[in-house]
Amino acid sequence: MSDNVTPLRPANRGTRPEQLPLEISRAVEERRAEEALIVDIDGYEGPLDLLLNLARVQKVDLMQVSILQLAEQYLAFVEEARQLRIELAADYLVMAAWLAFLKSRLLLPPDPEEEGPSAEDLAAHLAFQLERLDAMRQASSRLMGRDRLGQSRFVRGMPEQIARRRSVTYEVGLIDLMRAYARLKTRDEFRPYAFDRKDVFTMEQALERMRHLIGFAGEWTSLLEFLPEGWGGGERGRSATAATFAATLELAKQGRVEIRQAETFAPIAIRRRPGQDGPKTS
Amino acid sequence: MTDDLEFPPPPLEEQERMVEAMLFASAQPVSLRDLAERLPQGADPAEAVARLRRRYEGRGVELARVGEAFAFRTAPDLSFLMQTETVETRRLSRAATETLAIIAYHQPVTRAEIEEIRGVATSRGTLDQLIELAWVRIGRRRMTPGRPVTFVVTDEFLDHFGLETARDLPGLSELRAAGLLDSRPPSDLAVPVVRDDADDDISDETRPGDLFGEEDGA
Amino acid sequence: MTDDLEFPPPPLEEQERMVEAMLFASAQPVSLRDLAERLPQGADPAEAVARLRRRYEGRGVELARVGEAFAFRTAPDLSFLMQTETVETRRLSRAATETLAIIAYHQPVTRAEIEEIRGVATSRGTLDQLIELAWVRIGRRRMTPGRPVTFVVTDEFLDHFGLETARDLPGLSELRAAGLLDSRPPSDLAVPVVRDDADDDISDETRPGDLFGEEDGA
Repeated sequence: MSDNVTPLRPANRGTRPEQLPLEISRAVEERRAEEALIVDIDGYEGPLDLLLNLARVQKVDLMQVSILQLAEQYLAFVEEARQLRIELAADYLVMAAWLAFLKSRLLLPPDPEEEGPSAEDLAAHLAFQLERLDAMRQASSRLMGRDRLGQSRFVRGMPEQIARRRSVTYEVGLIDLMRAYARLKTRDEFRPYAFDRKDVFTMEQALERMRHLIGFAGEWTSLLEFLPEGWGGGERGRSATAATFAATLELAKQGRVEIRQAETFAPIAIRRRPGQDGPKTS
Repeated sequence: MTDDLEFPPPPLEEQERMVEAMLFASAQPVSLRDLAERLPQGADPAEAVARLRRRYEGRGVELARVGEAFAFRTAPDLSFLMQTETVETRRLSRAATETLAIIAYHQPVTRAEIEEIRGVATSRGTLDQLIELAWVRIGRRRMTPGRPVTFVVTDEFLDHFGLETARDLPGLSELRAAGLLDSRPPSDLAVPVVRDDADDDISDETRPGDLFGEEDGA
Repeated sequence: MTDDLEFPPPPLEEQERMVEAMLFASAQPVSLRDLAERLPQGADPAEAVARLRRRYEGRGVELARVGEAFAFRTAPDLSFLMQTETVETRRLSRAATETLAIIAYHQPVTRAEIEEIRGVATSRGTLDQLIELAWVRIGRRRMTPGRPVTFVVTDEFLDHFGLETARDLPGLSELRAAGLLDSRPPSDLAVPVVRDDADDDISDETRPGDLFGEEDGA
């Protein structure tokens, strides 16, 4: 690591880092820390793995790990990532929220009214999960380090065929079978998405249309009444409805219409906002 | 060579083990020269082979000399245990794989139902092949008009595919969840052509010489 | 059965030769059942195998047990002689090796349990790869809500990693004694795992007995 050339170190000056002015060396340190963080995020297999790595830094037996301290380290890590504008995957954020919750529960005196597992139970279970993940990780490297077939142990190089009843065997595995089935059942999902302009009613078109029509709507009128001719059903109907609805929202924002819906999924009705001009008679 | 003195060869016992392992794992008979190249310096492959031949004398396998090389062979008097019939491995056709999958997932299932799911007619040859492989058998007749026969999978099928029951086959959502179902669109999507996989099957089944090809028109 | 009396089985010495020939001939492990089928009536393949194992102890090739089957394999300490036979294997990702270890130590295990242990959703292709390598297969469905599919390791896995049975996994008893293999803890204690396809499982649970994922709605 020490031979890493950091951009902040002046070139060709034979100066050792400790002889640099204090601010520069601090900047170098910080930059290194940032870089380390950036590189490391990709290296983690999820939040539990990150926690396990943080726990190792505590250098204690995993069963003795301080969950409170771990939660704080994790939250600091996430905060740092946020400041560096690193986009963390959702599961890291869920874990952060969970740890923040756990931390507050650990710090507050237990509420006798509270149902469910105690903060200590939750912390103990997290410690268990970390220890279990660590154990599985060690098990996997022990497994991979065994005398493996084709690497340390070998099969008969000239096998002779033991009697078989059939002279043709068909090579097909469960995976082939499952894939064939999945392929059949999802065939229709794979159709390329075709975007057909003639079936799309744009919001601009809808807005233009509504501007002209809204003046006539002194009374509550169903939104569907405003759909253009020939756009009543199917995909075209959906597109026209969506565009028209969006247009009415825009008009409501401008204070030109009012929108009403009696209950969820009930028809949407609109009318001209009282006080606005009716249709201009020409 | 001073090296020989510095690193004396392993004892003959050990050289014998080494030769035994090499002859066992090799895909061809191995010559003394090849053995010498792979053995530690100063080893005596000829002597190791001679000892090994004596050790295997009268056993179920024997160390045979093949020209200038050596190989393990089944003792000739036991050849009755090894049928010499050659076994050919073929890939199961796509039509057969799909039909088998449908039977496994939907059993008992009628031929009409198989065809509905596959979207193409199923040639009689496909089902016959699966029945001959002992993976599929005829089940009960369906109590519907025409009383069509149904197809079910056999114990041999379960054995071959390592299943305990056909019920253990994962459902679609499980296939997807397990990543077994590649839901990404095919990579040739850039070409805006709707792929009709069914075509492959039709061409498969109408190949000249297919006695049942005429059923496609049905 | 007078047949047995009329034709007594060959002496154990001879049975041992026969088993030796058959096991030597096959690159794959051969089960006791398969051996029994080919041996003369009344033979005792288990005893013949036991004698053979003793005979080959410490030799260049050893008789390994693989689940309920047996195979000759070269002694691991001689691997340095086998460069020519070494098979290049694709490096498995860390996710894949971890998933494999979890399946081996916790089997039968569901995907949700694997994810609970790893703390992350299983990425596509991980289980797929392990099944394709024939190291993992589908086990019985778990008799819990949703009847999820389980995963178990195969005999090929045992053979590849030189294990006689899944009980011989290194450190298994210690892990069990430490309570680290106690699966299915109360889920309200567990740290949540984010899954992008969580709906799949929910919809599965609302349709008990739906094995086939009949999403087509037909």
